[in-house]
Amino acid sequence: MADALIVLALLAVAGCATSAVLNRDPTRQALVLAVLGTVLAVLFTVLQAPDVGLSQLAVGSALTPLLIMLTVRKVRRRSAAPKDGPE
Amino acid sequence: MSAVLHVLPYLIAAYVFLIGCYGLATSRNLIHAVGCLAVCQSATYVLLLAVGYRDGATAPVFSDLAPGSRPVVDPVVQALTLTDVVVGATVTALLLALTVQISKRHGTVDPDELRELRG
Amino acid sequence: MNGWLLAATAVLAVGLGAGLWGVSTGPLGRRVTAQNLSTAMVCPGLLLLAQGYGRTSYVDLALLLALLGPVGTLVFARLLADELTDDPPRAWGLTWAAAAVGAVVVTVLCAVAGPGRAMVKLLLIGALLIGGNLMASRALSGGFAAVDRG
Amino acid sequence: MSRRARLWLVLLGGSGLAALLVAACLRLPAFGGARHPYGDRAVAAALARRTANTIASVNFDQRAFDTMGEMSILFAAVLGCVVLLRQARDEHRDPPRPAEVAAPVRRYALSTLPVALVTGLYVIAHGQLSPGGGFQGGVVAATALHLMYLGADYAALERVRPVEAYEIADALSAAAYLVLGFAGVLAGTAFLANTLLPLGTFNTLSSGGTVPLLNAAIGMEVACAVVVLLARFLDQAVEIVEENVRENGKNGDNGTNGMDGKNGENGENGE
Repeated sequence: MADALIVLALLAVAGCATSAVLNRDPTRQALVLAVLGTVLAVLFTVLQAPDVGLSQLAVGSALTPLLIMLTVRKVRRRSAAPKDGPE
Repeated sequence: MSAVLHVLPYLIAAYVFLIGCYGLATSRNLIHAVGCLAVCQSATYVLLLAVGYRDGATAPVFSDLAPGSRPVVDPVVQALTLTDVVVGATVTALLLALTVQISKRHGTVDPDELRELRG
Repeated sequence: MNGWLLAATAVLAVGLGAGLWGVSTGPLGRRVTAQNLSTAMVCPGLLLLAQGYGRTSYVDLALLLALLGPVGTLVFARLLADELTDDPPRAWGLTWAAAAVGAVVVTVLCAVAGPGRAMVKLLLIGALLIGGNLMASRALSGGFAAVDRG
Repeated sequence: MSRRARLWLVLLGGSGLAALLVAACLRLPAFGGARHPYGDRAVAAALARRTANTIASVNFDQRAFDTMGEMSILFAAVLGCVVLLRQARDEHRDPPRPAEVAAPVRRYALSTLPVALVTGLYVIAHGQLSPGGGFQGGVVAATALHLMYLGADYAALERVRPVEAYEIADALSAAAYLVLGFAGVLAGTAFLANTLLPLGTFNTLSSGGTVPLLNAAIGMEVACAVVVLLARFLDQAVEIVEENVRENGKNGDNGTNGMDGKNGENGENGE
């Protein structure tokens, strides 16, 4: 049973990583990365590493998405302005 | 099944690393590239923890477990990974800060357009 | 064979499978909903894993996910408010289904744990999980709507 | 180099790397094997120092010096962000309009905030006993604070978060880690050696010698670092506006950003 759980979590990580790379829009990628963080936490739990799982949950579920979304908003706000940039 | 399982976690880690590299190389947006780098980082976590796993063992945390009653997995790789996760996040933040600066100075976050600007 | 781990495998397979598929495809509204529901499903899965491995200290993972999962969804609900107002995601059926899974798991585990500190912690996790899940869904379907629209 | 040539180069290099990685994977010790010499020694050492959580013992006792390295990376990364995201001369601050959040969401955020803060502190405090510790708890506590932004608005967050205080606290906690290390030297042993304090009773909050102290220092360092980091990003994303962007916005041609024209330059600020 433990083996089945490990295989399930590993396959979910691989699928999530593929999806995170193939979603080219940063917003959508941030969503997939949030799920990837949760999936990694599950994998770490079934690999008997709850400390690492906690670490990954703390970072992956809220902090990384927040950082990426704030960057997206800043960059969008800039490029939403008319074209004549500094250069 | 079990012969496959003996290398499957390592292969998954290698796959995740490679797909992250592919994303990095083909990315048209620096924010997306930073996300791909985060994927590459997660491959290292999977590899490290897979090295430390032991069949039928449990976590080496003895707050609710009598020491010696059950086999435990390797704590050293877990300690490495644990700090790596948090430090990796701040490094991601540093790269995102660089992206914000690039977007301010050059008005684009597409690496190809950046190359044209410089050349 | 361990029944708890079997149940955890089932919950995680459904939650991760559906969540992964939902977050990778489709319009933005559906993706955000899938992200929210995947955390709502993984949290009961983690509780079942803790029970299956016989380690009460693993419950902290579920506690953290019950707290921070909805916070992550709030991040998207807030920073994507403009995109989501045109087509607010409404998936109340799925939301209530996930909440019901959480409630069932927490109730069963409470019955097994019996009165005590462990039960208080489980009830706290259950309250945070279900409340957070419902609030995150509420936030997605127009929680930040009227903003900036005059 | 053209995109196509670059892609071929990546595929070539990638397939070579893939072949090497697979070859390496096949020769690694089998997954789930029983032989973990370092792990067994680390567990024995942790039990000898009466630290219940072996991972905390490895981080803050056996490999405390490496954790100092990790901490300095963290510190340097945050310093880099602060420098990169500072307010430039051609930028000015535009305070965002207060947000309108649906009442139940606001209530949820404001009532979860203290729970999340306490959970963060709990995770830090129990670091040497149960899973958790400074790194995880610090991030949780810092994230909890930002429920103020998510559930209320940016002005409310700024009232409860004087960034300068967190910057100072960040430096102080990094210094505290070093001071704890040098205390070992002054006591006649080695840098960061865990011989300073009595080891206490196994599985209680005060067990493990200097482990809880170093753990608390790291917890504070991480929490303050994340708060400072997010403060810079929030400043940039919500408040700071560049002069030329603002002027162009006033010229009326900002239909591209999908906002209503009424708010003009600070359209997206209002949130």
